[in-house]
Amino acid sequence: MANKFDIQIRAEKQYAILETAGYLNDALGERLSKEAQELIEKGYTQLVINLDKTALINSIGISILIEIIEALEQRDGTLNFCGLSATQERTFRMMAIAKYAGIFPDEKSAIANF
Amino acid sequence: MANKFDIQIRAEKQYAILETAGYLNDALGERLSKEAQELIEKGYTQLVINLDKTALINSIGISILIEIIEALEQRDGTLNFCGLSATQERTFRMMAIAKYAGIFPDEKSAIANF
Amino acid sequence: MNRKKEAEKVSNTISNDLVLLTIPMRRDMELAAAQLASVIAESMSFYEQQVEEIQMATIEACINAFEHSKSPDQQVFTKFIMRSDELEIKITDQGVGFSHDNRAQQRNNKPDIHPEMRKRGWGLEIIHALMDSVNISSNNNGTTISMVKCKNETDQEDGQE
Amino acid sequence: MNRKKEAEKVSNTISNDLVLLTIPMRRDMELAAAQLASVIAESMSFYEQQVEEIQMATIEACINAFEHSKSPDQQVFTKFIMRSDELEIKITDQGVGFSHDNRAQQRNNKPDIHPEMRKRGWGLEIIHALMDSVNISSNNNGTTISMVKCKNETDQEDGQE
Ligand SMILES: Nc1ncnc2c1ncn2[C@@H]1O[C@H](COP(=O)(O)OP(=O)(O)O)[C@@H](O)[C@H]1O
Ligand SMILES: Nc1ncnc2c1ncn2[C@@H]1O[C@H](COP(=O)(O)OP(=O)(O)O)[C@@H](O)[C@H]1O
Repeated sequence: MANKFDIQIRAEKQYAILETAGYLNDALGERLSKEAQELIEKGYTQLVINLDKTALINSIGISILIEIIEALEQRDGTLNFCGLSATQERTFRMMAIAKYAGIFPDEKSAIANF
Repeated sequence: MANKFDIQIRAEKQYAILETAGYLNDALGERLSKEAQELIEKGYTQLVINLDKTALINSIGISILIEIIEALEQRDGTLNFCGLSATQERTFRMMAIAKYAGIFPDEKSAIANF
Repeated sequence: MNRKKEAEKVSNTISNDLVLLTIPMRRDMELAAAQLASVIAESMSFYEQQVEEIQMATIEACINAFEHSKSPDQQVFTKFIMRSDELEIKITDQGVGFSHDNRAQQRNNKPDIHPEMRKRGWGLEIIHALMDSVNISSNNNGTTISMVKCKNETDQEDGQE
Repeated sequence: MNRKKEAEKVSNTISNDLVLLTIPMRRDMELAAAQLASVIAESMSFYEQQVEEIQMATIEACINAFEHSKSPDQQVFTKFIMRSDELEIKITDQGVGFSHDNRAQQRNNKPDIHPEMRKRGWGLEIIHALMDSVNISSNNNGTTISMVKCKNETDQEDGQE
């Protein structure tokens, strides 16, 4: 359902995966940002955001993703996205996000390419 | 997506499974009925209709399911449903469909209970 | 401040709690109403099963208008009224209307083998079963079915997932 | 035949090709417009990717109205016009309007580290990128953004799945 949302976190030794579900708007974006910030403070510098279960996203949600990219950059970290729909990927490329973050088809390739 | 629809058929030796996807209205109902009729003419008397990928259904679609139940009865056959949502099951029970057809949680139990 | 524009649109007595939808009587348009109902019900935090019940009732009310109303303008007007504890959905057509007595006979359907498992004539019963309160007002200017779903309907609680 | 009722509702000049939606400027209501757009586009047999593009453009147009219009009635009016080869979506608010010159400055966002990856000010660009033609008419009575998606847009064909 489009407006039920959720975040799953899987923290491994070297990296952590944040998997969203539902509409990525300001509310889900802020929650995601808080989780990412906590992981960064714990020392994680390699994060994956998996948007596979997020069918819809708005530009306010994306602006918060950019904040996460910027926060990681300050620690010389990297953010890799995976599970984007064709339209999401197109939008991310238009917004130059593809220059400062990785875009991969699935978690496996996102993890392999830090 | 709610109004993309489809029917998958898996015919085994003793029984056949018809799996719908999408909104079960008159149009998908008629297609399903035609497929069921062809299987019955080939001699199948044990059919499973799996509605797992059908989130929405209307009463005209259900009326066509009843026609399939009646057609099978004339050959001493049986129709078992599976993959119903709670609301679909409640509606089927209200309409006395549960008296003349089986209702099971999944394909495995639907097949085991002919 | 902008009277001309307002006249072209819906009057501005509409509140923060109201969603209005007008659909043509056209294939699949009942899904438009049902999906809209679903988003609204989810935004009100109804349970998943309640959302499905609301969707199914909405579909039945719309296809009744499509099938039976003979409305000259071929449109269905839906009003969603969001209250703190309930959602009211009013579905209106400007068709011929009906009363308990002049309901249509079964049309040319195949005869029912088991009378208790009749094929048609379930729509209104389904709506009554799935919604908490249902009110139909119908005359020869058309039909409005008003259906209310409560958030804390007690006999539903054990059925939730 | 039933003038009083008609006056209360939308005028009956509406055709078989039109869906009208009125939503309040309230959390998640842009999803109502987007999901409705999705059902309509699917019923017109748009490709899955086109449906997603239409949904995203609809969301951006709605949240612009929510965020920027300062509309006193706090409502967004959407008209979906179904044509054989295209879908037009007109999204209207009765707010303050804007022109290229008086667009709002970035609000109190964190500063952009990479100017090309700015955080805000993308909504209209996204809409232009995802739809085939976009027309904005805005004055101090409000804003209407009209967006058209064609079914056979040629530069899309290789992108289809
Ligand atoms: N909107 C409507 N306009 C006119 N008649 C209606 C309307 N809704 C229901 N009816 C009448 O009530 C009858 C019962 O409707 P329903 O219970 O939904 O079953 P069905 O649609 O299968 O006949 C219809 O056959 C019709 O005569
Ligand atoms: N419906 C509207 N009413 C008033 N102003 C608008 C409207 N839509 C857009 N604008 C103006 O255009 C600007 C650019 O919008 P947009 O490209 O969507 O980016 P953003 O919403 O991030 O600012 C807004 O900041 C606002 O000043």
